[in-house]
Amino acid sequence: MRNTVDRNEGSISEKHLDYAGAKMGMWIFLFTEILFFGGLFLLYSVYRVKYLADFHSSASELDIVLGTANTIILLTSSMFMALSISSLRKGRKGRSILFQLITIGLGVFFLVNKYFEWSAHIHQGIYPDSPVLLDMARGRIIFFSLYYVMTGLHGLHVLIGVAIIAVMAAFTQRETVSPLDFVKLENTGLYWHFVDIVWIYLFPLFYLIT
Amino acid sequence: MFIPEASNSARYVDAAFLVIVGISVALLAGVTSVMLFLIFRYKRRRGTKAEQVEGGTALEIIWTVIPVVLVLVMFVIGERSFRLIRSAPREIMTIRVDARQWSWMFGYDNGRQSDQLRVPLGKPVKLRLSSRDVLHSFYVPAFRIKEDCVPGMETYLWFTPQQQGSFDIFCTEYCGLGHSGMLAKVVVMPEKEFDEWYAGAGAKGNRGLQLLLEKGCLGCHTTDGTLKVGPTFKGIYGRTVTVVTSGKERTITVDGDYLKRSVLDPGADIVKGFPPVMPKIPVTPEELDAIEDYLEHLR
Amino acid sequence: MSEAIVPRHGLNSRPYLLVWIGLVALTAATVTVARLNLTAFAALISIGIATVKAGLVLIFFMHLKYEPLILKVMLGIALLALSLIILLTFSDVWYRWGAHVHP
Amino acid sequence: MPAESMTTSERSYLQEGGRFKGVFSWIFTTDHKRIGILYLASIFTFFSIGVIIGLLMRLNLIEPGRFISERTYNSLFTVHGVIQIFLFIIPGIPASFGNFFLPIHLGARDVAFPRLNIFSWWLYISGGALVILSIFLPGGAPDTGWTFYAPYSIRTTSNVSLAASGIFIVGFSSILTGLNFVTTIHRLRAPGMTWFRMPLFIWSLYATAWTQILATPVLAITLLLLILERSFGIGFFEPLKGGDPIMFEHLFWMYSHPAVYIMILPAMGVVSEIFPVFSRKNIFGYKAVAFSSLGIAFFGYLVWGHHMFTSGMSDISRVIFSLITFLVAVPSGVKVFNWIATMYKGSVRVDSPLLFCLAFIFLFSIAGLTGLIIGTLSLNLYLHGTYFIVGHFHYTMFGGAGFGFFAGLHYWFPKMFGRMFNERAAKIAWLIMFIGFNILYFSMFLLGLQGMPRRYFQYLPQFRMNHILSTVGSWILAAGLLIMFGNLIRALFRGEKAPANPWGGSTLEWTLPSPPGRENFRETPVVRGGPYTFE
Repeated sequence: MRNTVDRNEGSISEKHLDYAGAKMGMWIFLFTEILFFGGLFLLYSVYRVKYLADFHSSASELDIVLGTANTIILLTSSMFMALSISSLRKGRKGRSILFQLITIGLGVFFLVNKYFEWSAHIHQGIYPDSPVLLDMARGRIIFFSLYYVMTGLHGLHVLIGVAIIAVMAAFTQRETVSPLDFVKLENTGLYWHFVDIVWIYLFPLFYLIT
Repeated sequence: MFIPEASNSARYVDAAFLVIVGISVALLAGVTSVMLFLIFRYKRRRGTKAEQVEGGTALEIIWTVIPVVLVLVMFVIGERSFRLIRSAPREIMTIRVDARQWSWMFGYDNGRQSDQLRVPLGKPVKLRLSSRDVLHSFYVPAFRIKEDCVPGMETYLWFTPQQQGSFDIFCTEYCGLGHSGMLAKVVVMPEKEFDEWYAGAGAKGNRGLQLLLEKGCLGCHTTDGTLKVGPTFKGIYGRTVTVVTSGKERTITVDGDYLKRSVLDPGADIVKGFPPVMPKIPVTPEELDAIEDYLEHLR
Repeated sequence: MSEAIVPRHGLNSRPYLLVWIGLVALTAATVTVARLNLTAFAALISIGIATVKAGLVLIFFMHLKYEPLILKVMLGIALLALSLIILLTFSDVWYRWGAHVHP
Repeated sequence: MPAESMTTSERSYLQEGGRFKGVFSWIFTTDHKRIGILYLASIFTFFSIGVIIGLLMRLNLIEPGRFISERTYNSLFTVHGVIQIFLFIIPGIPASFGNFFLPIHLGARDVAFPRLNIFSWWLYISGGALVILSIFLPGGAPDTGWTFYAPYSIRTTSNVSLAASGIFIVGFSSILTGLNFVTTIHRLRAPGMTWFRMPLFIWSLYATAWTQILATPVLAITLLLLILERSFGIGFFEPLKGGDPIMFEHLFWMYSHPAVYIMILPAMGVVSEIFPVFSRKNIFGYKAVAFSSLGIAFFGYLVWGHHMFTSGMSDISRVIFSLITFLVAVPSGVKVFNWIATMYKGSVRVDSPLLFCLAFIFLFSIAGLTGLIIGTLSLNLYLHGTYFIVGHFHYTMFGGAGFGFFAGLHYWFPKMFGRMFNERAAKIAWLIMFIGFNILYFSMFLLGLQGMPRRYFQYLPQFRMNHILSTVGSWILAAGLLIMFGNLIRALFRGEKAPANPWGGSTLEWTLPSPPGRENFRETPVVRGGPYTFE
């Protein structure tokens, strides 16, 4: 396959916003996301060292089946996202929209699962600053706070992603996003895959390390 | 130096300071004079033209390597003296330093407590620092030592006082409203005098006053009439004050009941003009009686 | 946008399916390892597997494979930055926990 | 190029003629030049508020308690810090001069994402508005110091959450500006504009932008956690719940130390522009200056721990951070030497932009050297948390970044507004500011050596003398600022028309008329040589 990515960086684009430039912007945005979540992962690892035993015992209280299911849901959605882009570029607009809708559906499914998971814990009285939690060991307080903050922020990202993909589906329908100008969809994909990667790390950190 | 050199650490710090400031002043003078010289020497005049000099690799290397060496020297000087200042000898007297908003309490091994840090001249002392509420920092300029008091963990400092006298203690980590009033003194006494004090001659003060000290009340309230964060205790009993009770102002006369209520529920009646920042401090009924009794007779 | 600067890679759907199968397999593997309770290494293995999965997503789903070198370098810088701040923070907490922490 | 677009490009960017009229033609613009001006105006508005607060604080320290209360004083130094750091000096040069000149320096028509660019300004203004709002809402202005150290910031009842959300939003603005600049520099350079033909200002912005991208998100998450801590009690920094206050300090300085370089690097870029032009000579050691920017950005990212030498952090960590701190001084030194060497055999014209640069070098050298003093582990035990620190960072940020800003302001003023200012008045203002500055802040070094702690509402009698001296200095400095701004504002309306190239500069902005046309270049320029070529 002939590789025709524009690598002549010195050239000025008449269209002003070129394909590689737009993608570079998105990647840089993702770097900031890496550092944003990085701060939380740092806190996680620091407190895990401090409260190893508490972290282990707390992690065993999370539902490993739900966690695994959610991992697979997100991975699958990521694949459909990638497929939707390649379908669009092959000119199969309908199929691309269908894949985007499936991605949205899986994202929503993920959030619904998360909702049930959170409510189960909240039902037990475990949420930040709850009397039940404050009675527990300090390491457990920190673990569950980390759990809520990290999965919560991740969930927020999923929610935003779902909204953006919905907009993209509409754009594809109206052909604002087309086989010749699909960088918006591709950037949405980058974002979605990044959200997936964050979960790939959250999953073992909270569910598996027992 | 600007202030007394009253501990072993001060010697190390001041020696390092002189060397590093010496290098710094030399560098500053060098840079500034070369700069001024070039301006006057190459000032634009009619007919003069700039001669293009593109730079030189040799020069770049020289003025990278020399600074690297200089700063490494400074680092080593700082690191050496730092290590000396941080390594406490094994045989050492320890004193607990308890920081809270906004006062210091010093606790000795024999149970003695004091709001002034009394130490014997020439004997190494280790301070075990902790905080009850927010971050504070224990600082004695004359000793050139400082360390934060962090809630939830313990930090330490040590020093050997080398000059008799009394020196300022400051809090250098901003800790709220009364931060700038969070002062105390370190009193360096001859060993004999210290031993007498330590053994407890004069230790039996008034129980109420002792409690006010231990509980940190005197961080905000004085017994001599000066104003700190809260109203003074001097002559408080029988004083007529305006208080704000759940948003409404009313005038009352301070009596035993009011005093006790103010300790048990500080937010209930706030004296007008003072901020509502007093924390609830646990006291036993017996302690409360002792405090009330003391305040009643403080004129 | 002219046709010439649009990349042509990543059109085939087959690799995506294969990567997906790989990811699901790795998920199964990591859950199994966790159940085995290899206490000393469990955490390390889990993170290792997660990193492989993240790598697959990056390289194939996110097309990093086809991106110009400069993007890969940039990503490297971002990851380096993150690892350095974690490392430097641990130079504190690693030596601070234990001795001074109240029980 | 069609004739129609030629006429529009001849019209100055200051003249109207877009989709919107009046104020809307500014706040809805996507023109990088107008956005630069928007930032300039808003930055100086915030700066004035910050200066007034600073003067009030200095006034109080003449006789504590006479004019303001303790509670107010604590809020004043908090708000002063927040405004001057997050709303003035961090966006300062990159967002104003950067926006205005980055595309022009590269020979581009605009930045890579013009709409994102104006969106950044909106974010900045909304964040700034929240910060200002936090002063006036019930609950009271935040009283934590700009560092928001936990656990005090968790427990105080003042409007910390609101101010933190404001800074969070401003942080996003900063990130987006950085993202925009990096992409622009990579993608939109004119033909022939290779990396080593870029003006050094662009190199410094490039390094700054990376720092903004990689450091600011850490601040964002830290502030978010602080807000969550205050509203939901998550306990990460609350010792009673197992949290560690020192982790807050780590996260906070992970951003806030690199932020120092976000402030100073662009100022260094401005200075690197001015020295060649006013010496009519190519910069001495172009590559050394360019790479030292990257070096500063890189090492600057790894030295945050030197703010924590007395925090209770492990001793080993203190040693490591001290070592890296010393290393970060080297690239700054290299820059200073190269700037000075640029004058060698030059033809030096001592006009106001150069005077500000000379002041920059002097003040920044003092800042850097005192930085070495407090970077020394043992000396830090003595000087940390005292007025020595206050003096040091004012020399860095005001003496460094601030004077660099003023240098750029005088250098580019004719280009941006098409008017010349009164050179004599500029020189007088410069002299008064320079004198006032040194009286104001040098006495702080002396206070620090005497052991005067910072953030003190009142003080012991031995500190009185230097406090009075410092306050008098603040009045002199304020007078200088007034003259400077008066001179520039007067020039806006009454100044002579500026020629296209009043200083004889050789970078691309001087090939454009003053003020530049809306489209920057009528034809995309083709670059054939380095940025500083004087015949």
